[in-house]
Amino acid sequence: MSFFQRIFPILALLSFLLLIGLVWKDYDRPYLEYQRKFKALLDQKSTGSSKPVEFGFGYRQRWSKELGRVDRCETCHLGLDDPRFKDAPQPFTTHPVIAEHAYEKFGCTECHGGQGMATTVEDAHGPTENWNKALYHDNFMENSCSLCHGEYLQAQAPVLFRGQTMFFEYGCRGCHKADGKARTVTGPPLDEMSKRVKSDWLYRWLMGPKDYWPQTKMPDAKFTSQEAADVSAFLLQGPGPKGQAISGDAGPGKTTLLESRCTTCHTIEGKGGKTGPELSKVASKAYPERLFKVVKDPHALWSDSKMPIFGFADKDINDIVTFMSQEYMDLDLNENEAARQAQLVASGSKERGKELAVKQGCVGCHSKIEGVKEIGELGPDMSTFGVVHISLLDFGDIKVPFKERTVPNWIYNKIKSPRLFKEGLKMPDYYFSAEEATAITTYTLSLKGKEVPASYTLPLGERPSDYAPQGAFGKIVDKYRCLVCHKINGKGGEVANDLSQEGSRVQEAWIKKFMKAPDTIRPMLEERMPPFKILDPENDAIFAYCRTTLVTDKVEDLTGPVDKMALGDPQIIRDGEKLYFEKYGCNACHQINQKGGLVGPDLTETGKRLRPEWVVYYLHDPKAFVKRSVEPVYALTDKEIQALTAFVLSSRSSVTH
Amino acid sequence: MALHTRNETFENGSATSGIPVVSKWLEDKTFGLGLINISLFVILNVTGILLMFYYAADTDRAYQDIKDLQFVITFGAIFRNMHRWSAYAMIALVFLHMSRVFYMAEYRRPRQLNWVIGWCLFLCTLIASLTGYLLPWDQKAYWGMTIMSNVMASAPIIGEKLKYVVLGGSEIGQNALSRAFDLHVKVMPLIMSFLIALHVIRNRTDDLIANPQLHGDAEVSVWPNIICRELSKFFIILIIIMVAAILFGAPLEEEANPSVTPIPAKAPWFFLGLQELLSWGAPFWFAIVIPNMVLLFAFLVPYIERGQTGGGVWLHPSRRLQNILFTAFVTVAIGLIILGAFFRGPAWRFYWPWESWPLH
Amino acid sequence: MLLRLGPTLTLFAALSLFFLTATGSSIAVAASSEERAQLPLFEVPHKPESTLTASEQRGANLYAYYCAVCHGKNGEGDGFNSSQLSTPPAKHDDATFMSTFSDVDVAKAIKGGGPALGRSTDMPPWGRVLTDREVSDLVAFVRTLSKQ
Amino acid sequence: MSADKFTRRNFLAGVGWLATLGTFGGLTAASARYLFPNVLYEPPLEFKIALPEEYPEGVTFVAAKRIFVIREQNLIKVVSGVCTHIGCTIRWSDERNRFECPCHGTMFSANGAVTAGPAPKPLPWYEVSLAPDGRLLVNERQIVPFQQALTV
Repeated sequence: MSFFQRIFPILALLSFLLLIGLVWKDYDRPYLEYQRKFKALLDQKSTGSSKPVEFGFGYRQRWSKELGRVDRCETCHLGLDDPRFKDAPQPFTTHPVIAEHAYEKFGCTECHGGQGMATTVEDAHGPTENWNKALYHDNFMENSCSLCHGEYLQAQAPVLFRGQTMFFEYGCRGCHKADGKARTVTGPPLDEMSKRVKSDWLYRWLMGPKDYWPQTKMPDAKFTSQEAADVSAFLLQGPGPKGQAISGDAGPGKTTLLESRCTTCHTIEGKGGKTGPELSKVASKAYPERLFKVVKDPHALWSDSKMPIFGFADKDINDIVTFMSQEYMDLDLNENEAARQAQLVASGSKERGKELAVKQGCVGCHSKIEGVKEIGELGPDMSTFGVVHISLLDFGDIKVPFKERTVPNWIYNKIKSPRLFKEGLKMPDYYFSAEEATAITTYTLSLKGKEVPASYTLPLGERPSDYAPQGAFGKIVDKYRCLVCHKINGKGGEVANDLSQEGSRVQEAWIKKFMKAPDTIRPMLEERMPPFKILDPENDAIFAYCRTTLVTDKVEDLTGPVDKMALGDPQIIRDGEKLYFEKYGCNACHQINQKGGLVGPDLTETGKRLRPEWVVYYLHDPKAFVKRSVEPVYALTDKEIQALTAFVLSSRSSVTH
Repeated sequence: MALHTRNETFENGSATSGIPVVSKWLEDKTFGLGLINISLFVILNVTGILLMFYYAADTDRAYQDIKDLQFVITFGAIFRNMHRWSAYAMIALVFLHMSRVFYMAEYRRPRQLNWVIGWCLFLCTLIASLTGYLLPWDQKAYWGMTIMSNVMASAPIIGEKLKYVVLGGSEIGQNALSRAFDLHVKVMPLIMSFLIALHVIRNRTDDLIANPQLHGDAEVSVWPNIICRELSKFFIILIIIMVAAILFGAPLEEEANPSVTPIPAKAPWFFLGLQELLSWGAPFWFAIVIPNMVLLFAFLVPYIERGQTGGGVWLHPSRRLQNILFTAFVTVAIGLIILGAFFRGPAWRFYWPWESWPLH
Repeated sequence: MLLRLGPTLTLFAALSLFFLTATGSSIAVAASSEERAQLPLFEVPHKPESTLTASEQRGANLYAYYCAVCHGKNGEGDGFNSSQLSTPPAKHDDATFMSTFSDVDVAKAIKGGGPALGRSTDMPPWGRVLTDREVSDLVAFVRTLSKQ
Repeated sequence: MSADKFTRRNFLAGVGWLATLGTFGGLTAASARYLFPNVLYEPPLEFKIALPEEYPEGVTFVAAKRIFVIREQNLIKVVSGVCTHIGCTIRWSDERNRFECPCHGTMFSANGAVTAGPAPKPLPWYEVSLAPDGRLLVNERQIVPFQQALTV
């Protein structure tokens, strides 16, 4: 009787028990627990319903052949398509209805990330040691929209769109490639700096751009004071200003400045627009002769400058500059301190300055830096950074819990504080807020460099318009930079109203008068159209272009009918007045002769301003032109429209000229 | 009918009479390793066939299929674990079996041929494990294979050609996967079954030649004794494998991704010794010459060795030199693997296991 | 002596190796408490916590865009345009006042304007501007104003 | 061996053999269960189509699923659009009020019965119900008599 023979029964029994253990281990899967919970919930929710609840235990799987995705999320997320589970706890909560996103077709992970194949919470949600593509945090969720819809989702995916815009506005594209998009150089050119700014100011600026101008897009390179001095020294190489005296009259200068409504774009003493730089300390920044040049012809200095050419006479400019250099000094600047800084710069090393300027990649945003080759795109390519592998991202010495070691978190923190992970990294600090960082992270994540099948693509939102007026009008638009504030055919700013149909809207006399001496129609507006020195030929050209090009047939076709409307008839006008004040209470929002609401434009003298066709057209459907106008829509009968039009056009200013 | 095995002859104490014994405990123990290895081979075949039902050797599907086994197929993960751990166990135990044979000087005439067959079986085990290693098509597999193919490529003259033909291309792709699959599920099992059969039969006949007195007397009836005995050996290994399959999941990393190299990329553990060697100097010497010399030497031991005393017992004093040499070889081989597995970090630099690696 | 150790050593080494590889080399970093302590450097994104439901949130945006000019940002009825109105706009933060209207009434007022409830025409009808969903969102939000 | 008289050893051996049987039997059973996949890489046999009101009075063909949705006032029925002969996609002809197979001219009456041609079986009618989100839920596993309809 051998040893092995003796232990045979024990071994056999043991292996049998192990087999049972094995079966148990396989049977005992976490998803079952969730399904039992769900079943219970389902039962109590559907008590009283006629047909019995049928619920099959087991795996649920969505398989998209085209996307090559297998998602088993619904094995536990069982209430997705059942509205009764709207307020049920996860994992049973109903999926919110987002337009046509039928997950029967799209699956889950295509948008949400995570591991669709997995059937345990840890593996499915991630990250795990062997699967880093974790679920996207809600904050970054919108990045997936771009897969099918493109990235210009102003309304549908505001965060993504904001990130997209910021990426280019803040000059990220200056250093980082992004999906074959054209490079944008956002900063001003830095030629003849020595003729432009004072050395102590440049030093302070480099030490902390936001201290001088809080809204600036210039990031902080985190220079040490020595480095700042060196870079300044390098940038200020070359001859200084000629020192020609700018002698003018501060008094008239001030009036011109105020009349010219510089505050529409520039902030002065904390008040005004954000488009141009802060002005109230400009005298301690730039030399008077530079200021003169800027006011005279900004485009000659920087072709992309947003500042219009006002067309002042030299005398006026002298006055303005004189006033500015007297008034707009940096008051809390200490003379000795400034002198010390100037001294520091004077003793700075140009060579080291140059090295720093190159290393820091100033050329990413600034052109014409003397002695530096303009090679942009120093940063890594972002074109597919949204799907970068975690192992390529360096978390430095920062201890990050494994669960948080994800690509989105890395990007987010990198943008939030670029030098977090390692000393001596290049990327400068923009001091982005959490929201801003989130937006840019979302955009970066959307750069997946991958295509979804054609049947899935559905571009939404407005692509950027490439409208560029030519000829005489084009020159004018360029000279006065109209598109900084106004939008034409989808191109331009949001500050002032859209001019795409201006020609159909306003009357010749009014627009010509307005261009000469613009006043505001909307009571509540701060930004106001600056009074440019428009020349008569320009004025004619503007109107000609409006009348020929910026028109819509919808309005032009009304000319016939409107002529037949007998808008002058006093009876009709009186009807209109009734409707205006009593039936529809238009005065709640519109003013006539200082009476009425402040929401809509002032309607005094509309008869001189708007073309009757336009008024009719607009009353028919206020949303037809301005999609988001706050105007309510009334189902006005043609008769009412006729009457209202007649009344509005008849309104005359009670102020006697 | 009557049937005898080596163990039995020892258990009857017939072969060792009158020979000075080194250790009472070790005396004439074989631990039934041979049969245990056969049991493993059986388990591997059964689980392997089962796995094949759900596996397609297609670079687009392989990984997905393994994930399915892991997550949604009843007993899928279990069978996969059993297969993986049996394979690893078999490598270790075949090696142990060989050591045992060497320490008992059982490779001698008339068993020299069986010794060589045994060595071939060991190599087959390694190749089978290696080809199986690629099939999950995850990072571990992909980069392990990459290392191995580069080791091959480092051979003189034929190196590049060899790599080219094994991968069916210049890099690891669909061809490499298909070939690994075919080798793993068809060629190797076939060869191994054949060799094992040969091994067993020769073992039996050699016994009779070595101990003619086994004829006739000292019979033990096959039923139930021998069956029990061999079954219990099978159960021992089955238990170990099942415990392992319950406790540890077979590793499955991210999907194979040529653009992301794990730092450091390591060969399958059973070839880590080779990779370690390779890191020491010229591939030609360290990857080709030295291993092959060792191999050749091992093959030829029966024909080289002069002495005739001390057969059939563990560590017979008269074989001190052989034992020292062999023990040295074993410890070095295992040492190299342990070194490569636990003491090597990025750029194959030395790190203590508890040291953290600099990631960049 | 060492000779006796030979095979046992082999056995031990092989088995230990087998199990060590079985466990696999795990580099997973668990988030221990003192690691969290070092975390403030590294920010984990968190949802801006809002007490509003999704529907109320949508309503809030619409309210700010269409209603706040008269009714005020928080429904105090002090929007910049309120001064110009003959009849002061409804105060949505006045619980007792709001309780006199059912959700249906509020929805009606939004869609049909003041006249729909026999009130001033200063409140214009938004029925043709807003979708039913938007209206119900607005109602939901307006209700929250008189809650606290 | 003498198994007839009961001894401790025999008993143990008995247990041993029993356990052995259990182990191998169990492993075989496990392998058998293993062969039944729990998830399928096929279009699901139970699927949702659009909301009931999106199907006009009469017969509508859902190409993606190769089924016909038939509406009679507030009754909705679903019938297979695959010819039972060799699986061509059949057409509905309004004027002749019948299904026609383009391949071998099989005709199915409005209730799916074969009226002409080589088709061996009538068209199967599938169970249709309302999903919680209000859409129609077709279950091709459930064949129902053609009279059975969903009332919406």
